[in-house]
Amino acid sequence: MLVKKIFKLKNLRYLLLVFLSACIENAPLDSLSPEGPYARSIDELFWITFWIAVVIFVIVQGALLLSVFVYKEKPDSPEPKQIHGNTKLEILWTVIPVLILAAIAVPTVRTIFDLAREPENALKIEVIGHQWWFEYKYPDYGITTANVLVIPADKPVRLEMWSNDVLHNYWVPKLNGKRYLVPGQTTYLNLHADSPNEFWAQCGEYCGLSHSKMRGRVLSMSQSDFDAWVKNQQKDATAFSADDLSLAAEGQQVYLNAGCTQCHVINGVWDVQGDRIAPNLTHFANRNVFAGAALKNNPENLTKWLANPAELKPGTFMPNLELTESEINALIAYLETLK
Amino acid sequence: MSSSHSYPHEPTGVETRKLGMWVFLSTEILFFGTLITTFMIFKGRDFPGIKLTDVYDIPFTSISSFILLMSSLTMVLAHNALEAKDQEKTRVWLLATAMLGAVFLAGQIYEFTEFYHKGFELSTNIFSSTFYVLTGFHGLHVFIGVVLLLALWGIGQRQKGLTLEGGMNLEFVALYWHFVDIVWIVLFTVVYLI
Amino acid sequence: MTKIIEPNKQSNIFKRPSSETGIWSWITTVDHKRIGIMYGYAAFFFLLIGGLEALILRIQLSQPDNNFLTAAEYNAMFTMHGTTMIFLAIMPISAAFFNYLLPLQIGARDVAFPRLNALSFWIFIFGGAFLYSTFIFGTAGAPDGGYLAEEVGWLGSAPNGGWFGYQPNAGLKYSPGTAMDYWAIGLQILGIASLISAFNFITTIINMRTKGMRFMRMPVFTWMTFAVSFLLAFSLPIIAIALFYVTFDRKFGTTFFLTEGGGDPVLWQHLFWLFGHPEVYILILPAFGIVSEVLPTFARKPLFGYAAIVFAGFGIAFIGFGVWAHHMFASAISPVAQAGFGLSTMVIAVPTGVKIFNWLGTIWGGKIKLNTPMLFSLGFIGMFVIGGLSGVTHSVVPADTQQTDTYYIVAHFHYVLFGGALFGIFSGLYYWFPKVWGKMYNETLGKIHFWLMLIGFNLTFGPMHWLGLQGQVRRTWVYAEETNLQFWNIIVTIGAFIIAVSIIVFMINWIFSKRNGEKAPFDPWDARTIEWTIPSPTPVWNFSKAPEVKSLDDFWHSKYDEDEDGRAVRKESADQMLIDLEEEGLNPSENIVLPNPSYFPILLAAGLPFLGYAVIYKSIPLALIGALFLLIGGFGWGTEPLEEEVEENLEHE
Amino acid sequence: MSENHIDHPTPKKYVQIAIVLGILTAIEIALYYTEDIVGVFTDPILIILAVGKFIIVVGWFMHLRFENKMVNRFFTGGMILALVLFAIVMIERASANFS
Ligand code: HEA
Ligand code: HEA
Ligand code: HEC
Ligand code: CUA
Ligand SMILES: [Cu+2]
Repeated sequence: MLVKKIFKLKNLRYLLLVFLSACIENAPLDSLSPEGPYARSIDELFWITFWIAVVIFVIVQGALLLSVFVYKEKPDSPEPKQIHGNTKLEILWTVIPVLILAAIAVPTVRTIFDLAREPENALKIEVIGHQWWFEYKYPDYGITTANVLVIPADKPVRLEMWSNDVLHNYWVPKLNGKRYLVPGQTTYLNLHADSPNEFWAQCGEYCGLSHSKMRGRVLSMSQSDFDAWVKNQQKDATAFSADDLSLAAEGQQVYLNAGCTQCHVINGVWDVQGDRIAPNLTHFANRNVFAGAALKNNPENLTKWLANPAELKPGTFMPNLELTESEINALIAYLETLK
Repeated sequence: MSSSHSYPHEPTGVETRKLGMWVFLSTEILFFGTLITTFMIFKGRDFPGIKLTDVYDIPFTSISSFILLMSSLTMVLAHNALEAKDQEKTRVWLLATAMLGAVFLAGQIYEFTEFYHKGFELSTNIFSSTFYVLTGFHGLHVFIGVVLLLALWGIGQRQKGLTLEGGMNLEFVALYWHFVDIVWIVLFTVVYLI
Repeated sequence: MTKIIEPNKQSNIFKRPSSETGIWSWITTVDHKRIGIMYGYAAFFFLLIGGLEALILRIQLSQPDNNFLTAAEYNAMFTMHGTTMIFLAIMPISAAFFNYLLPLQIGARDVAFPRLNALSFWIFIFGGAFLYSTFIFGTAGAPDGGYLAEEVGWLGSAPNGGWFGYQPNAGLKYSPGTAMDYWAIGLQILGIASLISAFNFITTIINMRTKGMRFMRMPVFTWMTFAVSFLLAFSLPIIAIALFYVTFDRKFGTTFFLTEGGGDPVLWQHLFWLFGHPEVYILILPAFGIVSEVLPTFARKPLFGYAAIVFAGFGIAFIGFGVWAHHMFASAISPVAQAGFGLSTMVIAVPTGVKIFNWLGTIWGGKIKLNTPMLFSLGFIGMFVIGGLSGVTHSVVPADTQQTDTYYIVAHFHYVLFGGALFGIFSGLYYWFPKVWGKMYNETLGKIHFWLMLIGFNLTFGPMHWLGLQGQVRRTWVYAEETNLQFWNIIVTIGAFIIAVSIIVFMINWIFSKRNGEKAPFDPWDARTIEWTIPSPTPVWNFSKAPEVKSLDDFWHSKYDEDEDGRAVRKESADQMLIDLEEEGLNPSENIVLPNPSYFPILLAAGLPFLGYAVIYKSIPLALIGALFLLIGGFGWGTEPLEEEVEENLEHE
Repeated sequence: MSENHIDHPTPKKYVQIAIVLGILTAIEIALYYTEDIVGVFTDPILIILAVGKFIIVVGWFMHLRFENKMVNRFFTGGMILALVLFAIVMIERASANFS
């Protein structure tokens, strides 16, 4: 009984996983632990194919090894029979693979169209690829943010994606497969997270020097938390008055004078509206990561970043503005107020 | 049979060089196919700026197309004359073919300069790029063809004259020339008329 | 009396090259065997370079957030690794086999166009040198407006757009400098070389077969050469045009692939993979051919289902043209296209399976001799099937959207390329070693090589499946420590070094055996095809007289009969026949005319890199130099007969 | 060399063929100028005419009709392959979502 249970396919699969993950407690980009219906349908399809492949693998390798062991040349082995072929066998091993593939093809095609269909009542979000960070826009709410995608849990989300420069590839392994971001063309991807959680994202397509550091996070939250988040995002940043003497207020002055405004927008602080080439910083302190989610949002990293961005992200479009240590400290204090 | 022929050749009965040329022409289809596909894909898109239809001169191109078409006739006549072992005629028809090809080329150069003056330069937009690369690539083929024809004509001037065997023979060049012509048949329709 | 006719040496204008030994004889040779050997050495050299680049990659990846390399260097390394392995190592090694073996297997004196053959080789050499000169002359940097913390060193000043150079990243704006120009033009030159050899091989196979060598009597390796030549002939033109576009975009301001000017980056993907997928079958089919020769020989049985294997090979080649968009499943293509290409991709598994099962049928019931070539062929089957099956998991489109651009793909293609193509190639290198050098390789070292390589290979590429599924993305210079990928990455790196050791073992074996190996007997493997009816090493004239073939595996049937059980029985006359054959092969009774050596192939080829530099640096003088080379080469070629004049002289005798 | 050279047409025949080609070209140009008359059929007719001319030149002037079937298959094979592949590319690209 027990033996039978252990060898049930499912258990075998877990055994395999346990073996393989011997040294891996937690891989945040794991594509085998889906946490949403889209990823789950892919996962199921993968495992079907995988087990079929395993069976074929065992048969072929088994036949190979068996022939070698049985028919290895021995001193007394006779000359082999000169067999030229066998039509029945040929037909057999053409037809059986065809049938197997047909069996795989049916769910494949079904899943392709399921995944492509636009879900009803989905929240629309625009994803724009930049070298090397993702920008998100919520057209329904008028929000522009970066790096961390916030979505309501247990609700489908429809991403409309394109790229501002080269090809990128948006991937949240636990929620769905990948989809390219192409300049001049729109592509679509659906996400759906089961429950509130934090997921990792990564740019898949090679996009230049800092491709490896083009990462992201997806934060799924309960509807009420999400609504609160939306409310907060829609607020402008509170500007410090000119006579405020706090470090943060000093930071705001640095921000306005050091040239940051050429590229960045902080709503309510600088009146220029519209798109800039750099992440919108209005709610910067709300994001736990920055610079394409390559860095944790903490003063230490920010200091390094502001001192020399290219050191952390080769090729980046943010210049080294030759800031002094005190300017950097002030800026950090200011950035931390941008909740 | 002399000993050097002890190796059997050509079990198919097609002369090896000619066979090689046919293989080459088959791959040329893919070269031009790629170019034409690119041209067609972009032809269907709208993008601001000057378009091909703004610069065309159909009567002019029609005449040069006709000239190229007729060069195929002179080519086949040269071939025919050679089969009839008429060296004199062969050379005349060869030269005629080369001249028709040269006229076509001159026409193309004229056309390119005209377009260029109308502001339709290689890098003006996607329409001009695809146009010049496609027709220019064909023009390059015509040019090579003219060179080959003249070379043949030159060889024909020497004592032994031309033969259908060995070396760079007439049949070999003729195939190439006709191919260049059929490509233009397609280009004329696809690029200019449609 | 043996008499090798030397064609008249003072041809019309230029003096004919006349040295028979030494470096000039190699440079001017048009002999398919010498060209094959040169192809082999050059390609192996590039294999080492490509491998070295892989080792550098692996050192960088052995630790998370490592900084052994800068990002620019890493990107250059993987691009050059992929490009080198595919275009400069595996393809030319296959060409080496084609060159050496094709005329021997069909009983011809040489290929259809010997000088074109030399031309292909020299174009390949100049193309490779041109591509690699990027390390000296090339420049690369941050995209327009971006910043780098440090200068790009020489290691990073190589092409860095990946081996498939996706646009617009590989365009001028995002890959400034000249490195990507070197890539585009270098591949263009290499493509010309392959295209020319494709014409040559196709005509050779159609028109140079010896008496009785009907199509259905040709060895499978010849068949696969045929299929590969078709694939080359029909796929290279597409990439050639696409590379023209890239060069125009980068150098002359056009916008074929740039959205700003109305171009379309996805078109590049189509054009690249329209070539790129046939290309992967170009890489694997030669190995299929080699294995189909080795297995029957060492199982002492005819190939099971010869016709099925031949047709399956062509089936693969044919269907291989219709699956290209499976590299674009995550790209901007519609679900209908995804489904269509997913299905067509699955179909490829069927003919491939037919081959695999027929190979198993071949060894089943045989008398298997487990020497090095056989081990590599058996290893080939085992490893290729793993790669093939992971390929089928990619064809399941939704699953592929998880796998694509991860190390799972890297695992797939190394299993088919290394475990498939390269294992097959090693098998062939050992198998034909005695034929080429007249010496035997060292069996013990050969076996050590095999086992080390098998273990190293699986340690390197096996864990990559897992790494990919765990989210390690391709072409990433660093991975974050939090992704918990370090353990298997270290194993992978160790594996790569084990492969390196195994390759050193191979090189020692090769050098040592070539110099001091035992003299190879006339027919060391008791083989089946007619290239073994001539002495080892192959005499310059190949066959002393044109052989006549009466059946498939003609040589075998001249040695063996079958008894009433269908078992092979050696004919009594076999031993004497072999002695006679060797005697005859070494002392041809007839006058033999060989194609002349010529300077012009190398001269002509030398023009191309100049033209390449001329485009990169927009320099008229360089273009003129290049044109001059082409002109001199072309004119000399056109006026220098290959052998005809001699034939005429003979006829007057 | 190859015996089928004997059946080649006479110069007169070639001139006739050339006249046919010329007439077809004239029809093409006429069609271009009278687009309104044939309407949506203009383009298909133009393509058919081009294909016709193509086949005539390949078949007669290049003697493909008289050639070994190996050659014939090769050339037509390349042709069909190119047509199918490029048709797919064009259709796929025509269905892209441009933004
Ligand atoms: C030698 C080269 C080679 C070969 C032979 C193959 C063979 C196959 N490849 Fe592979 N492939 C590559 C080289 C190769 N590939 C490379 C280099 C890339 C990456 C390029 C890049 O991005 O850089 C790639 C990428 C690649 C992709 C794109 C992945 C992606 O980027 O997302 C896909 C997708 O479908 C794929 C599929 C296949 C399939 C189905 C086969 C099939 O031909 C395999 C068929 C074989 C078998 C299936 C095994 C034997 C069969 C049986 C035992 C019969 C029974 C089997 C069944 C019924 C299933 N390959
Ligand atoms: C046939 C093709 C082939 C072969 C044989 C190999 C062989 C190897 N490849 Fe290859 N690889 C590719 C084709 C190939 N690769 C392609 C096409 C890509 C994609 C590139 C891209 O994304 O653009 C790729 C990408 C690729 C990557 C992914 C890089 C990335 O995405 O970031 C990695 C990473 O580990 C890797 C590793 C290796 C290793 C360790 C070997 C080893 O097996 C190498 C073994 C060989 C050696 C170790 C050589 C031995 C050297 C010596 C003995 C030193 C002596 C030297 C001198 C005396 C000069 N390869
Ligand atoms: C020339 C343009 C430019 C200027 C000037 C500039 N930045 Fe940036 N900045 C960028 C770009 C581009 C990024 C995104 C880089 C990336 O992630 O690869 C960025 C990212 C950032 C980030 C991380 C944002 C996030 O959420 O990922 C911070 C914080 C930042 N900049 C602060 C500043 C400050 C403070 C200044 C002025 C002192 C400044 N920047 C000036 C272009 C600029
Ligand atoms: Cu963006 Cu990789
Ligand atoms: Cu493929």
